[in-house]
Amino acid sequence: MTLALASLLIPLATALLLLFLRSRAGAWVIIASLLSLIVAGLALAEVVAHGTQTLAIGGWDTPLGIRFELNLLSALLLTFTALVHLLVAVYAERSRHSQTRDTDYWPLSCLLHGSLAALWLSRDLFNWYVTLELLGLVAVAMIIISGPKAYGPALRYLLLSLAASLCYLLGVALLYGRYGVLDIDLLATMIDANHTTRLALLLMTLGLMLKAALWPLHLWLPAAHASAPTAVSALLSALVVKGPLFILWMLWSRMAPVEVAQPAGLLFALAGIVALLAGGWAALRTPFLKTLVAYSTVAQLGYALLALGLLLRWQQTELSAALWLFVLAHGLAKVSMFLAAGEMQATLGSKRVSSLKGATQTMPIAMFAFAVAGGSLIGLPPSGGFVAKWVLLQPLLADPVHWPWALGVLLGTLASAAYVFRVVALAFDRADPNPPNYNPDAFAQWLALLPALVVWGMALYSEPLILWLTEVNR
Amino acid sequence: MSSTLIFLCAGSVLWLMGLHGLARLHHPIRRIMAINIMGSGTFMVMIALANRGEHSDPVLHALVVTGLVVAVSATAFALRLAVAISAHKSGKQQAPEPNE
Amino acid sequence: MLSLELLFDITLSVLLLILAGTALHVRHLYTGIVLFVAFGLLLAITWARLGAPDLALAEAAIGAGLTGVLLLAALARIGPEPPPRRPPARALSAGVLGVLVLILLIRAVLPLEQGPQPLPGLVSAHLDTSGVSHPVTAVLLNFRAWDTLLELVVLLLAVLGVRQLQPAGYKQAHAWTLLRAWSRILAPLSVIIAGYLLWRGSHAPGGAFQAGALLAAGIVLLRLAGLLPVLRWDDWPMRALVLMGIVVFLGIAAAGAWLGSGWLNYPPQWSGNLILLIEVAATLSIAASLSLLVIGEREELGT
Amino acid sequence: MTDLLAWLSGIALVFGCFFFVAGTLGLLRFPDVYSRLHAVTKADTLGLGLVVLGLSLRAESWHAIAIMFAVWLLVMASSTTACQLLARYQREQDRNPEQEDDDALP
Repeated sequence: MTLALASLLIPLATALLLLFLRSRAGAWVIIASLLSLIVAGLALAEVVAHGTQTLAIGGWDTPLGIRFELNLLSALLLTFTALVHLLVAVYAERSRHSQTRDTDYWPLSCLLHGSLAALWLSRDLFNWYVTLELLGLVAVAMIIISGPKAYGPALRYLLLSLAASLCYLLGVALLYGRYGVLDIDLLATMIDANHTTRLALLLMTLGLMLKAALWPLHLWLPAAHASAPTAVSALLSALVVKGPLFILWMLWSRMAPVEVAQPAGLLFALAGIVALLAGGWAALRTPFLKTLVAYSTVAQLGYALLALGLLLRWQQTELSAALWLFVLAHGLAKVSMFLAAGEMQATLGSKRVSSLKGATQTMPIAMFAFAVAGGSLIGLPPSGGFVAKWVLLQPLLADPVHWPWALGVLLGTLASAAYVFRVVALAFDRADPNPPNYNPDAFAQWLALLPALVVWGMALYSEPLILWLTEVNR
Repeated sequence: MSSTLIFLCAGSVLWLMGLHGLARLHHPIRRIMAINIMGSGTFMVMIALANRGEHSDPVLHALVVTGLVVAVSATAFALRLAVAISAHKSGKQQAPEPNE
Repeated sequence: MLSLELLFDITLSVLLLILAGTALHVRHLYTGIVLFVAFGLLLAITWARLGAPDLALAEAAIGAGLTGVLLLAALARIGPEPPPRRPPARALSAGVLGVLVLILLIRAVLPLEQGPQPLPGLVSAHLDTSGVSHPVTAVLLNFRAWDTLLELVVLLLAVLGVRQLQPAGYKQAHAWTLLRAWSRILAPLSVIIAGYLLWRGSHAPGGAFQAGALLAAGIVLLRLAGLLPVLRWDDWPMRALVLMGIVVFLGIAAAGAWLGSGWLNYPPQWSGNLILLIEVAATLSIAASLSLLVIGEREELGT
Repeated sequence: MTDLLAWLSGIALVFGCFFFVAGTLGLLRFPDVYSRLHAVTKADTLGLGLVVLGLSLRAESWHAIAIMFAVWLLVMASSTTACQLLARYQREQDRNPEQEDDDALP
């Protein structure tokens, strides 16, 4: 547990130090996130060896105090957060086009890392509210780094995020009024399916879905993510929307009574399918590159929602593994995609998808990164996305009754293939390539490729990953 | 019928009024006020819950103190953001002219 | 029949609802903001009525006072604009949906009039070992200190967020002599009362947040009267003040984890003093952050 | 004696409330800013003064009376200041009528 706490403390302390010194040196952040990654990795190894650990903060046991729990999933997510932060930090420090030079991006990204680490570890409903507010504020603060054109989407995001937090908080208040405790495991032992519980779950779910941009409450996401600086878009898509998703998963898989969870699961799964199709369709239609990538986040979150829904519907805990594999694979792939998109957009001097004409010739590495990351999003073997999809499809294909769901996954796959190939096909049109405004920066393009390679590397470790993630559900 | 119940209901209505205002209003200041009213409704539910027993519940009071500070920070940030938006909008049309 | 108390409660809640409704939907935005401030004050009375004097203090200082200043300042710079009307059909459907949600909400809160409350008992059972004798302060700074620590980070983030905004072109109005004279009297008073609230927090309603908000109100007043120099993030003492609360808090937490007793685990014999130390640091941080939020300008904040 | 005090305090409270109501009515109904200010500050000073007087007669300790008196003094001083500032702002507005006044109460 000490290791996990260190992984949380390092970015926080770095942020404070940077703020006090008014330093904007990215090297500090890279060192800090590397340290945090190492420590989180050690924590993961410890959990694998010794099992789940809990910590009563301040020595006060629940229900009086707040409880931290370090299980496999939390440790894995801590490592994942530190890894993504590190990859993005290296890119942001090195690239000319990250739009984060000489800004407060550095302390803010450290605070984002710290807030997420706090969220992964906490098991207290109200503490989650505070971490959610932290995430919302830090995300908005990072979006507006890119200047006045981002203010509008940022304000909309902020207001919706605040309203979502208050939905969540009212749900927490109702649960506390009914059961008198805030710890999720204690609640799980007491909860029964009455009217108050149902409404509380509904309110919390709506709030979290809005924050996680799950269909149909996703409308704020494309504008906000597309208008942020490139490095920030990567962090937002890879990390920030996963925080509320984690809480949602915890609430429903650990706490909600089965007779409420089963019908809700059907709704989640349906929303997931619609998200896959609607997000994919919007990504296919949009004229702007970053908006395309942002809509693809909406679509990919549909897989997570589908996995959550089916998990609740059939009470099959293996599907948790599918959900979290999707989250990890999508996070890494999306980092790569956003970095590549941002790099190409800045070099080619246009936000439009059409400007990518012939990009395989002018910026081959960035385009390769985009395609490789896209391959994982589609689920081509042997990528992380493929592993996730495979785990999800196994129970779907086992029984002919479930084939309609598999059809939904297939349609979603086709949609994601369509929008990835839309970009790639244009990039291979070498007849009349769009000339770049600047000299392409090869090293930055390699940095954008790195996360995509990691996600394909994930497939090599798929067996332990699946094994660990299957165990996380009690 | 007790005062707890009255304030529980009033808090719910306030929360809903805030939500409705957020959905229907356009001016950023009004929307921010709507969110604050939503927050006040939530806090009212929490404080009414705290007032149920013989002694009032200090945990809920502490949670509301935390919630209030979060609310005022977010409100301040949102208002400054709204001001910046309008300043940059008017700055595009003409040179910014300090009001007042 | 209706007792006098119930009558008072009903009047209070109906007044609150009317104020909230008109504040949002009244034609002139300025009127709306004034009504909103009145709503905040009435809310403070409600909290006092519901046996939460800590919150009444916090609401009066933060909710009504600072939020009111913020709203009016924003109005002065944004200016009112006539809101476009929505078609009545949508208003109707929104109304129907609202009534539906309201019924659900009321059905959900009705059974909550009675419910298990294990925590108040636990709090009073452990109050002796917490280091303070006021239960709300004990929860905020000992039992659930982690929430409070994160909340200070929320405040810091709001300050940082405002710092990212580009300058908006705003000139402070010239202050009149009377305002200056009056703030010369008020500001020391607010410092004294803030100190008193802070000290009182260990055994009675009061504490770091109320004190910090009051202190911030004093600073804002002095600044508006032109008696204080501009508050700059660039001056290191200002940054130190803003960051101090979190640093002290985190430092104590980490020291506890390092030296044995555990994360945020105060040694019993020192807990009173440690909590006081944290509270003093937090008060100053809160006051500095809130003042920056209300009156800090980018020209003054940034480079 | 106690009876007499209770009566006196009751009368003071009633009059205090009357001034508050009258002040509020004036605030709502009077035609221009100056007379509205007049009405509302009168309510603050006299109404609150009478209420404080009435409550002081019922108070159990000198401590409570002192606190209430301090409250009255502070409110009086701040309402005087606020009234003066508002009136002055209004006068400046009256002198420069070309600045449109969106903010006036309806």
